[in-house]
Amino acid sequence: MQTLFERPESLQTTRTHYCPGCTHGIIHRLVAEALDELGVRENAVGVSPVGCSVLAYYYFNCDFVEAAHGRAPAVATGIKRTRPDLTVFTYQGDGDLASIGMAETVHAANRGEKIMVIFVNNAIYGMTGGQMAPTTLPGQVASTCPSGRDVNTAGWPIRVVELLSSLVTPAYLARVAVHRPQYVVEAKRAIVQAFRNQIEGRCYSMVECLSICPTNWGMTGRDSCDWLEKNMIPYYPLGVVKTPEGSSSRARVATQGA
Amino acid sequence: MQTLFERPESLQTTRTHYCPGCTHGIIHRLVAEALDELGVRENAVGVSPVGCSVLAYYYFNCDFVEAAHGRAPAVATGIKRTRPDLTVFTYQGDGDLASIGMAETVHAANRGEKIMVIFVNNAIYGMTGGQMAPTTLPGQVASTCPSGRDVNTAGWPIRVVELLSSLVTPAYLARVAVHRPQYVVEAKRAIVQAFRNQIEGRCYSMVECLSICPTNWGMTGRDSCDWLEKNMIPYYPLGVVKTPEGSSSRARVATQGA
Amino acid sequence: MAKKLMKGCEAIGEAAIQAGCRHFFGYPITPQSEVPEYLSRRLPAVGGVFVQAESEVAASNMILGAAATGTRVLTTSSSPGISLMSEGISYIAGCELPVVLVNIVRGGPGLGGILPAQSDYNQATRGGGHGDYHLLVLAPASVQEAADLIGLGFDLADKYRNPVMVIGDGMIGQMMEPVEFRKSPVLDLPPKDWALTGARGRKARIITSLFLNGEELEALNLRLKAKYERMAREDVRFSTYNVEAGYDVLIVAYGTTARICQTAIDLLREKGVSVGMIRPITLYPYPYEAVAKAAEAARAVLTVEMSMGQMIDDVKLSVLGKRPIHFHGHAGGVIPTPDEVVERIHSIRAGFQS
Amino acid sequence: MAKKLMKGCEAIGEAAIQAGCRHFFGYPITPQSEVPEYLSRRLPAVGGVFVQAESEVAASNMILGAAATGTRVLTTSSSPGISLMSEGISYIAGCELPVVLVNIVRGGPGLGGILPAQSDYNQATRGGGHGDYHLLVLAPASVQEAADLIGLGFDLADKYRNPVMVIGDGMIGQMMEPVEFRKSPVLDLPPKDWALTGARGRKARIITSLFLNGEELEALNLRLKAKYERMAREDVRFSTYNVEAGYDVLIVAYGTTARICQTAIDLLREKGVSVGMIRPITLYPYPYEAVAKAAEAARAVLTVEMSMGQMIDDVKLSVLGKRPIHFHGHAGGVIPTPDEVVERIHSIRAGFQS
Amino acid sequence: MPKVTVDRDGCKGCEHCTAVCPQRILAMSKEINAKGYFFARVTDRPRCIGCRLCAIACPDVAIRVECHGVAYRFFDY
Amino acid sequence: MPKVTVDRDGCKGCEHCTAVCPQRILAMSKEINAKGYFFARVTDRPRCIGCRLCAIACPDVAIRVECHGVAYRFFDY
Amino acid sequence: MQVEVVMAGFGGQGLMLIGKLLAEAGMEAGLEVSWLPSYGPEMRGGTANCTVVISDRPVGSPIVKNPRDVVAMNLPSLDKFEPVMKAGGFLVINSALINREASRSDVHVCRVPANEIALQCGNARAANMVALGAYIGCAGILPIQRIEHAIQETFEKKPELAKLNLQAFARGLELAQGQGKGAQ
Amino acid sequence: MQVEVVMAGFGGQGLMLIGKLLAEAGMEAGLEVSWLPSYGPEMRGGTANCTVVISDRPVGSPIVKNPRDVVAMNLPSLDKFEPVMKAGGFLVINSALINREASRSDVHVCRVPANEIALQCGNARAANMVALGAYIGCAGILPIQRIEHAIQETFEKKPELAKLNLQAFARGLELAQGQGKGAQ
Ligand SMILES: Cc1ncc(C[n+]2csc(CCOP(=O)(O)OP(=O)(O)O)c2C)c(N)n1
Ligand SMILES: Cc1ncc(C[n+]2csc(CCOP(=O)(O)OP(=O)(O)O)c2C)c(N)n1
Ligand code: SF4
Ligand code: SF4
Ligand code: SF4
Ligand code: SF4
Ligand code: SF4
Ligand code: SF4
Ligand SMILES: [Mg+2]
Ligand SMILES: [Mg+2]
Repeated sequence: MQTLFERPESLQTTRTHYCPGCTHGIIHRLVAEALDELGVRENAVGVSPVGCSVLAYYYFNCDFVEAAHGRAPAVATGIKRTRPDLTVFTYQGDGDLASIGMAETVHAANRGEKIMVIFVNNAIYGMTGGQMAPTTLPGQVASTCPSGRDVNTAGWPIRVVELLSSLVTPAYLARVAVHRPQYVVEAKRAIVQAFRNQIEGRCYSMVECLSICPTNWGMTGRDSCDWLEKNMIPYYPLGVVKTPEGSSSRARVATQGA
Repeated sequence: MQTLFERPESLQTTRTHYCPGCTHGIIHRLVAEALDELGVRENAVGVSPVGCSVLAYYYFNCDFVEAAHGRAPAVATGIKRTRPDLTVFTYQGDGDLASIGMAETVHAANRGEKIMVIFVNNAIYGMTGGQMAPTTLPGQVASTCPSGRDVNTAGWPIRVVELLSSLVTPAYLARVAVHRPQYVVEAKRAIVQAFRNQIEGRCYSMVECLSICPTNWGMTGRDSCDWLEKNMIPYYPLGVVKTPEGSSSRARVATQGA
Repeated sequence: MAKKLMKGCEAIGEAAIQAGCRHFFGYPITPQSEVPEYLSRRLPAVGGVFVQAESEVAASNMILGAAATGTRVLTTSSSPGISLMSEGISYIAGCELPVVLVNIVRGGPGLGGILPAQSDYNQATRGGGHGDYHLLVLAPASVQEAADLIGLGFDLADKYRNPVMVIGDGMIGQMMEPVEFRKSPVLDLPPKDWALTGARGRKARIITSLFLNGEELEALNLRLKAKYERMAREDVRFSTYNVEAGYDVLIVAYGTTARICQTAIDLLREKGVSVGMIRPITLYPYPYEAVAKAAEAARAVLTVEMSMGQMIDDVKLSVLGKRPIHFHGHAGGVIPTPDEVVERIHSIRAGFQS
Repeated sequence: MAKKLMKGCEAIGEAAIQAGCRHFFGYPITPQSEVPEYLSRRLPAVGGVFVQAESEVAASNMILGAAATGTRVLTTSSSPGISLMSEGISYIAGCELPVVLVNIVRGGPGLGGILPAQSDYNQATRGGGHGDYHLLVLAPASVQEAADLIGLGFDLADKYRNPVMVIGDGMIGQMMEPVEFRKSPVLDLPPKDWALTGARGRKARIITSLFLNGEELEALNLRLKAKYERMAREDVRFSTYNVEAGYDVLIVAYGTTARICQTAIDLLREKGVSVGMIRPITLYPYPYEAVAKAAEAARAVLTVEMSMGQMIDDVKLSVLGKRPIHFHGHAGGVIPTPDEVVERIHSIRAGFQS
Repeated sequence: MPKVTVDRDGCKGCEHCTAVCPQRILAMSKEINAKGYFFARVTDRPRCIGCRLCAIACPDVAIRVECHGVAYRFFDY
Repeated sequence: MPKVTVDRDGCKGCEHCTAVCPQRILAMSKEINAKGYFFARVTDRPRCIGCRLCAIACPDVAIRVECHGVAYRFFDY
Repeated sequence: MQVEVVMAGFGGQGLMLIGKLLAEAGMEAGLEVSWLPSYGPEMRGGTANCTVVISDRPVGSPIVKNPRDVVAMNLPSLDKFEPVMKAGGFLVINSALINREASRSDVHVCRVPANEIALQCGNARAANMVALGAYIGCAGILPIQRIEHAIQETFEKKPELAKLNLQAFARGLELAQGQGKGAQ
Repeated sequence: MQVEVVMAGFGGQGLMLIGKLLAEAGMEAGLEVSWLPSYGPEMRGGTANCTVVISDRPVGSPIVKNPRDVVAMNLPSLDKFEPVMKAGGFLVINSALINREASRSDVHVCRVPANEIALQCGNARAANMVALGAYIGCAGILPIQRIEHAIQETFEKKPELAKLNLQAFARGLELAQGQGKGAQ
């Protein structure tokens, strides 16, 4: 009997508190698989955000610290600068990373901290009950934009990897999605690559993962996947936006796997 | 007798506290001239930063409020959202705007606040005595990088207008310099244009002004101008990076004046 | 207006609108996100503006800007968010600007939890930002009072040109109770002849908290001090419960905890034990004299808080050693029960016999 | 080590290095920028790391991360910067992490000024962030003591797994005095068996301050409380001046102000007036008992502060009404002079006659 | 032969797996599990091709894929 | 004829103006002004072409340019 | 007179709403009322409950450790709240989802298969209204018309739903009254 | 014995340095010392000063409202500090930049054209050393060799400068001694 697919060692068996269908779970698994495959679980320190994934530390089987809302990159900086031998990653939502944590994100990326950032973009504040995020799409309804995001007062959604790609320093910036298996496969490659960058001493990597929030989008999981495909991907194009080689032409993740 | 050049009405006659040769003074004058020319002095509210220009409110002849370090865009947002009829501008240094105030800058730009931002990039923390700024050039010595900025630990200098230009929302982003009269002439056009944008109801405009800091660069004013020309302009290319028309090809400021 | 059953958070939002506030800047955080959510629906309908700030840091500076134009402005948050506003609040106080801030306190420190707590008492009344400033702090014990104190808070902010904080907890914020809105402003208010409105036909105005010269900065501080002394003279507020009957133990409690104590007092009364309570409504200025006076009639004082003991310092400063002061508290979202309080009173009274 | 004439800020930096601290994260601000400047030169030379954070908000979270790995770490700032760290500090306390923070206080509120002040006493001892936590607060009165307390601060932070703040002002930070560095650690310290070092051959560790369950969060708070009680038992520090001779007025002052009072006491002694002084070195835990005892020997107490009156509450809580308490203070960077204090003592003593 | 196992009580009934199975051999049960969810189950085991798409799509790692004999790996993962 | 006036006590002696004057008719005095600076002064007034470059370059608005009769505007400002 | 009732079940079962209806009816009846939800992450996927206090004097503590009455819509709720009820209180059990008996003998128990009845009424989601009806039917703390009025007001803009919910409410009422108050 | 001296002038005149040299010399002489600068924005372009206290017991207040001695390198400094000096103190006036006389008659005054003498010594920037020499020359608070040693140590790596500064210091010393202590 051969096992084709099973729970990675870096993931605890604890059941998550995530809503049914929430793809936070998939992203967790991908990170855990990457830790397993690269053999760095015993060397890794994760930083959880404030957001639905605040309890990530219960789900990963590696050392973890909880950061204040938006400050995970600063916490990760503190860890990596004192213990450069550790593999350090943050796991952050779009409210956490792109709203309150914008300065920490831009500066950690720009200082070239040798960390890796998993950025879960679900276009909403999940944990607090569906408020508008900086990534909420135009017209998308949220509890603090009950008539849909109005770009005239709230501006256009922020494309984080594109924003960071205008910086010279960061090594690797990619956007992936996890709402269908074929995307998940590419997402995994990007995440593995990002970890590998760090292990090989390269600086800041970010993988933005488009993710669903059935609960606050007010849809079933399946409809959420369709909605992501139809609405998010056109605005948030997938691919690798920046690599250590400095190429910034958008490439499919698949072509990047080393 | 005809007056070819005199102090603009929007500038108080108070002598500034700026060091001899410091181009903060020129940028002040340009802003004041723009207020005069567009006739908005009596309608304007300025927001001063924490930085050498903290006392700007003593020098301009219009209403002013002092913001906390880096938070001028938030303060300006508060003003403009409550009194859309006022012409609101911030005046900020590179430490203020690009370091501690990064989140407020990105978000005010991205929400499309109908404000205008004067960004004085002198590649250093002037007021506090010459510490490294996010814009300090590679190798440039500052009091917190005594052997020169090391891009391996501090990253590459941030090019703010380029960073913001990856956002959809902002209306106008330009970079100018003020260390020689010919540049000053272009700088003025950009500043006038930025104010005009606001008056015409367009959103966020930023004019980044490359400026000198003879005191903390440890040079004479004249050497500072040369240093800026030789070192800053190559890294911080001048021109209009984004216009309300959405053109993002870099144009000379001169071609933009309306 | 007719009574309406409303959540505390929504009543706070509506009360602000009734008080003429048309501008809100804030960032979501449990257990108060219903305020921004409510106002994001309501404000546009009344010609107001709702802005979701990128953070509490930004929000606190946005309200500074808004208040600088002479506009009534509100922000609301919960503990960690208020901490992030510390610098901004200190600036607002230093600029002498009127704003209303709401803190729906949750258990701390750090990320803590989201259950009701009163562990930001010190922060609200003494700490928070740097420098010699104080917020005027109002602590409602019901949804109706939350609404009333929001209205009053706007008036007091304008009266003193000082930030006012209305402090509650998840219970006040999440609970529904009948509420009726009163008209505002109620007080006679000074003109806002300092507001930034454009220097048309007048000298340019400056709003700042920077005074590089020590004497000038001291002058600001003396002005602030005079203001706080005036608050202590004119705007100390508290209420009492069951004090007419005489009592040998005095409970001091505020907000949610006071309601729990009220129930405890009712239970005790049923058993023939008379306990009095004084409930500070203004936590700053604190009703030192009233507490001192109320304590005189008792043999012992019991302070009940949802914290490890913060207001107790003010109770001690009131009573100044003249009566023994006991403390009963819980932290982190555990709410004291009326039974516990009853229990505690019994054991205090048992001490009297010996 | 030989004595060296050093600026307070530089002595602080060097003392941290001597205490084994190799990591600094911080943001420039007057009047303490000499600390980061000094460390940006020195740390690389001793194999350490200097990081200029993008803000104080970031700095406070960087030190959280650094401390989580079990490393000694320092940040320094001044009033507005400390306000911005409020949330981070609350998290550090909630995560029970040892860090040393320095606040070289400047006049407030708001942007205020950069001259010496003691107006962050409340913030340091009670307020700042949200929740039921306390910093252990050390207040040096000389450059030598600043260096000593930095060393001690690292030890105490490790002893208690609690953030320690060393609080001074521009005078302490900018002044040069002879200084000699002592070896550190001095205390016997517990192992850091909680640090994040990679889960090699052991269970994964979690450092967090989040406890959604009220009982668990209360347990954290009770643990913290026990820690603070232990501090009060084991680590209260103060010094006295001229108390042996007997006195009818007791001065209570700390830091810079205590030095000024010392000069005043010398001046008074020359005139045959004996005044005693007690100088709290730990502002938290506060030497309540020592102050109470010292006050008993006096007819009146005078609290001198560079603030509008903040420590005075602790003096009142010590003395509990048993002696009249007077206050002499300045704010905003104005430094009380020895003559003023002398004057004040005379007028207090004049009151004794009547 | 591939074998797919669904962890009945680990499943949250999100239906992602049923949507992605190329063989359409996963379906939701009519019963609820300990957590109150209708859980996924395999309806026609022999038709499973061991493609792992269901497992890859499952946010709760409630699916395990094994194989007797030769295992085809349709794609790298 | 153009006329350039330097505000003696407003000048901080930075020498920007002397560097940019195309006619090289500005120079620093040997005296110091009330603020302790060597101030700029016009050495050869008649040669001034009224180009305003000195004024534009002056951070302290210490230069005023006037003109009797016809004024050439070499560039828009 | 003061009544405290905890209404508890899965999130999504509409407990908050029936609690609110009860409080509104109480308010309209001129009584003092408070309604307090459990909130926060416990709600996600887990259980949700609210506490309603109805009193003839100002409500002291809106949180109640020992409520008089309990409406339990699922097993975890019954397990959690049955033991803490006051003796003599009223306990409504949704027998559609709870297949154990009450273990207290000192309270009035009323079992209703709320989900099934709601389905019969044509809307599976109206189980909460059935439970509310059952509760009012057995505890009788407020006039029926007050509740009906509250339901009507709440669904003012959706008369279809109002009708349906009223019907479900009536069925619950009926069933409880059928069981009689003496039920042990 | 305690001496407080304020050294004041334009920023850039090197007042901080000579204050530090004085303090260092005091420390080496086994005395208690403190050195306190004025700091912050006042320094920019304006005046700068430092206060040095040298004492045989621990220094109380390092800030002194009424210093015994003053070294005034420019007019604003003289205007500011002359009036607050203690009677009997020593006042050094840089007569190169100050063309008024001292107005106090109860202090010992020593006028030195520090800038001119520095120029004569071949380094315009050594005026501060001339003033330091003059101060030590008239007030005589510390042994000359202590100061010389401190200068030497400070410019250890630049022997050229050390020499020059020592020379300027010596010239100041000489001039002050020439003027005698009795100068009014
Ligand atoms: C300082 C502070 N502000 C606000 C909050 C409240 N809060 C918690 S999570 C969150 C947003 C979560 O959204 P996101 O980061 O997108 O993560 P998601 O839940 O969507 O995965 C907010 C605003 C907080 N805990 N701390
Ligand atoms: C919260 C806070 N942190 C730090 C400071 C100290 N500070 C004042 S100005 C400044 C930097 C100024 O540099 P920049 O913005 O580049 O302006 P410049 O002086 O160069 O014009 C700093 C760090 C402060 N006042 N407040
Ligand atoms: S709220 Fe949204 S993001 Fe959070 S767990 Fe539920 S589905 Fe996922
Ligand atoms: S320090 Fe630099 S930026 Fe500041 S006034 Fe002086 S020259 Fe200008
Ligand atoms: S392994 Fe493939 S074929 Fe088999 S059940 Fe899963 S998705 Fe269907
Ligand atoms: S994807 Fe997983 S959780 Fe979802 S229904 Fe299938 S097995 Fe259950
Ligand atoms: S106006 Fe032109 S020519 Fe005349 S002095 Fe100025 S720069 Fe020279
Ligand atoms: S540019 Fe202005 S300040 Fe500078 S030297 Fe010329 S006149 Fe003086
Ligand atoms: Mg999100
Ligand atoms: Mg700068």
